[in-house]
Amino acid sequence: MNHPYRVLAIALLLVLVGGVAGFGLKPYPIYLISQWAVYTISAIGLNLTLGYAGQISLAQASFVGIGAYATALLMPHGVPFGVTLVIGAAISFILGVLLGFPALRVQGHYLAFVTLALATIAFLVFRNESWLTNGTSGIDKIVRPFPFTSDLAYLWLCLGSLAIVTLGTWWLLRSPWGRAFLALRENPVRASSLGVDVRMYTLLAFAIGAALGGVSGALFAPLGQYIEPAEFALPLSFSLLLMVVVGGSGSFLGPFLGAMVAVALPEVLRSFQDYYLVIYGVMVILLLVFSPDGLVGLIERAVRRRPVAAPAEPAK
Amino acid sequence: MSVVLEARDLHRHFGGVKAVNGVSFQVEEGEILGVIGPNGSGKSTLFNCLLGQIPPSMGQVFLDGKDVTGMKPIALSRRGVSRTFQLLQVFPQLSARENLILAGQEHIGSRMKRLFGKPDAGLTGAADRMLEQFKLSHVAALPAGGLSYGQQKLLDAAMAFMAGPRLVLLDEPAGGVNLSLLGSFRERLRAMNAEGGSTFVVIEHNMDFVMSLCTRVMCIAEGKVIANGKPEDVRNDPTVIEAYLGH
Amino acid sequence: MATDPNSPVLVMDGVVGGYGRMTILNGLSFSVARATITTIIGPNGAGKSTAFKAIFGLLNLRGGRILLEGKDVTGHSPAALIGQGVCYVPQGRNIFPELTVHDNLELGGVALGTTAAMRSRVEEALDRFPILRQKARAQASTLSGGQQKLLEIARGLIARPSLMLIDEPSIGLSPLMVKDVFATLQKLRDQGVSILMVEQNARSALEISDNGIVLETGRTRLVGTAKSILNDPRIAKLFLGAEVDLDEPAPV
Amino acid sequence: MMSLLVQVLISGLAIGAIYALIAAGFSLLSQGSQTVNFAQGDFVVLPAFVILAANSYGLPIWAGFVIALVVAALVLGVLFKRLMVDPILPHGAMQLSIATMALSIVLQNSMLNVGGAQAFPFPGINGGIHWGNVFIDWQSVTILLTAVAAVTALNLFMGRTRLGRAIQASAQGPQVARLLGINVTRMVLITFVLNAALVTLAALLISPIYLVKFDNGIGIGLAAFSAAIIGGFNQVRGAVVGGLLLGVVQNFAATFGPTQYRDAVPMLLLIIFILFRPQGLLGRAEERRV
Repeated sequence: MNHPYRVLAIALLLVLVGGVAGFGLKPYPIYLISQWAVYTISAIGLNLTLGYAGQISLAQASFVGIGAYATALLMPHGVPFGVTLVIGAAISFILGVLLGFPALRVQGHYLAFVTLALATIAFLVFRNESWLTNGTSGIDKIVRPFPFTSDLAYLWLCLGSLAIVTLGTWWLLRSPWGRAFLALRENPVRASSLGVDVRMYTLLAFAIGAALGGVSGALFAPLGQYIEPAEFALPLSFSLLLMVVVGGSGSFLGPFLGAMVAVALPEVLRSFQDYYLVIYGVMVILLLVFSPDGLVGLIERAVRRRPVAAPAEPAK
Repeated sequence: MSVVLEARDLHRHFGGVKAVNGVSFQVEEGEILGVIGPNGSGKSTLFNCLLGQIPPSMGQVFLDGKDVTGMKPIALSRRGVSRTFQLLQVFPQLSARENLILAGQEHIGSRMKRLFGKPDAGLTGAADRMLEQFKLSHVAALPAGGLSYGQQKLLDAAMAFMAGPRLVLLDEPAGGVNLSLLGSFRERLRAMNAEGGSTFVVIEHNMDFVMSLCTRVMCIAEGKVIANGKPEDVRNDPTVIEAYLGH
Repeated sequence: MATDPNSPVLVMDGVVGGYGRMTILNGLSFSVARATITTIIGPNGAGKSTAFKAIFGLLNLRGGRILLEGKDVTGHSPAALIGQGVCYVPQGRNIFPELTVHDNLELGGVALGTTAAMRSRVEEALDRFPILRQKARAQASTLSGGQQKLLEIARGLIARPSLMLIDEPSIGLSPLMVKDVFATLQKLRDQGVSILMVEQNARSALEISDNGIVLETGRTRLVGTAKSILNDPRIAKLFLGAEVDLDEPAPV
Repeated sequence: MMSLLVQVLISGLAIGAIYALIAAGFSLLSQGSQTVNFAQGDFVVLPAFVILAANSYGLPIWAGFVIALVVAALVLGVLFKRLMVDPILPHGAMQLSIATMALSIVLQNSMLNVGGAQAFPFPGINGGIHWGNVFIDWQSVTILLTAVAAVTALNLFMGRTRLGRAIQASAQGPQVARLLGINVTRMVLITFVLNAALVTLAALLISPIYLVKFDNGIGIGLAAFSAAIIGGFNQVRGAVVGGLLLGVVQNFAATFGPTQYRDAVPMLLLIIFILFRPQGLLGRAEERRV
């Protein structure tokens, strides 16, 4: 975080460009930009958990699902969108705290497996509890909240939400909390010797990341106006994780770029039809081989050709 | 003078190995106690028992007269105990200044204040003063991982003082620090002790460093205290020499 | 092999090396005489263990030569050195915990590639160390610390080395077990194996040694018979960090 | 009732034995080179497609199996190690795991595009015998016997041959193994090839039951991870115990419990074991280093 204001400005500029571009675009591109905004919010949440606090989670898709179902199920009962969004985020926050408890016991691959198992169970619940979720038939005709009913207006709602999330995350990461999350990732033993409450911050890292997944889900449901359980299964968790890694895990702009690649690539590779996921996967692997810090790392290295050397000690 | 730290008959066994085998001592306010002893004599295990990293098998630890035996590192940190580790433990991706802010931030204000208050928790000034004192001002904004080994070692030690601790336990502070830096480092630690009013316990292998820094030296061998007194006396103690050369 | 019994087994000639940018060995020179125990002592950070790594081809050297039986072996791989009769018993625990004692021993000969001869050598080793024979079929992790050290030594001997490098064998062992390990080393010496040892436990190591080498900051500071080093009053001070001028003759 | 129990037990053991094969390979990789392979399930499906493809060209199943073995050894063994594991592992074990998730996407979608989305039937063994009122199908028996033979062979190879011991030594202490002159790099490569052979055999055994579908790997992979962890992540014997246990429990749960939560059983076992007995049934608690 060398230039805290610069990354914020770039992120907000991206959001603004998306909003302005909406004026001249057809519904499908508008839909794609909205999708980008929604995925970015979710990836920002996962980046907080994984990239900053160093805790792997394969359950982010489940929180997107919770947010989506909360909105899809409550809005027909007259609950305003703003409230359903908060409810989805709150449920995700609480479940996120619970998800954090395994992380206090196990780390690394074991944590990956626990979160993967929980995500699988969450998917089974979405699929099987038809009395609540309507099962595999899904829920359709989800209405968009007034006055964001047109595609363009809904795009602005998504981008506006992304802008708020961006500002909030930026503030969080610059605060002592952000520093504590990094400490957690880099050296929990040393951190706790400095008085950092590793337990509390681990749970918070999961909870805040999950809550952002919930927010993203709340926006997701009215965007396509139809949801079904399979959308929130493991592939989405993998996909969100890859967005974070492709963009650059632990960098502020990473999720923005990662989600952009994930949304744009199928369109760019349209002529390759179904092979785009194969190409995407190969690209991710190549990126991990050549630039483990993702696209942001790649760009940074291109911009700053020479690393800044540490000045020598002053002459005595 | 009041007793800051007291160990009473500490034991720690690993299987059949008695790493710490009945250690008792007191540290008075303002003292710099050096702990020496050959490799494998139990110094590190003793430190870990004092600092709540591992619970002692037997015995008690008192901080300002209160029993803190087995208390977790974070709880001890809240009570003003800070430490450094034998191996370098700075946060490489944070700048030197951020490392120091991190070391102090959890000791002031509430958690919510930390989220909504100033991003630096109001510690930039204190961190910069610390950097100046440890002659690190010129590298304040650089990632700690990019500093030289000696600079990182200084930063590591400086972090231990950010919270204004009552008791500081330093585990091999001079290890790997080159000779030219050592003298000023020692003077810095002395000054921190004199001005900050904190009490030190130092494990160290570099004998010159221990002898010239500490007000008192304790030698441990095979898990027991075999000498305790003025640096010169301990250095010339035949049992200490014996311990270093083996049986 | 017709080797001159008076020629040294190993010669270190001005070896310079270290890790990354840090130089640990600053032109280290010494030699090891045939069928002797030579112990290297010195304060922490003197470069004792690094010297072993240099000999065993685990360090990139920036200068100097290493001669084994008069042949230049600088930069040879561990496998090649094992083939030329060097074995290395590093510090700490180096057994394969989930393999049996027997299988651990057998792996000592893996670099030599001959299967048939190995069985009898393992048997020989088990004969030499009855405690290992008792536990031959047990997982190596069930051995005590001292027994594990003996297993490592026995494993090293499978390749029939002429030179054994052994690093801090006494660490973590009870005094009784240390005696056992040292007695084993003496027996090996009497059978013609040259032993180069690094030991923190200087006094008891020197007591069973023929020669001693004192290292300080990556250089040889003092070489002599074990007895002369043992009786040199300056050594104690060197360990305790006092200024010692080893270039001056010892006070009488 | 009794007859049903025996049938469920036998088919559970059969499935479990296949899980054991896949889990053993998974453990070998994680032990030998810190490779936690999230694409292990897809590694099973790929050879199944190869066998089917060979079969569609008129080759018998055994010939298809041999071809699949060669392809797997090359692609899932050598190339996987050289092109992915070797360059990514230095960046961190977690980076590598994430890369295997990407590999899983690549494999699944490649198979989808080449083979299609339908489930392909795979030739199996029909018939069985009635023993009292218990019906024992040949298929389960064959699977069980073959898988047990394979695992026994693997165990003998690892424990009784010099090469096997050298592989174990390289996994338990690569530094020391190098000091003894063991070519650790080669041992690790052999581990990858062994894994390829195990998944190919598993493909042959499991495909008649689950059919061949491009996304079968997800479920198979989850079961294999669970089996490996339940048994004790780092041991081949653990994989066997974990696999058999999981197969039986899963089969009983599917028969007597709510069908739609059948897939939750391995997941619940996985969570319980990781949180309360992370070393698994047979593993030893690892010493924790501060």
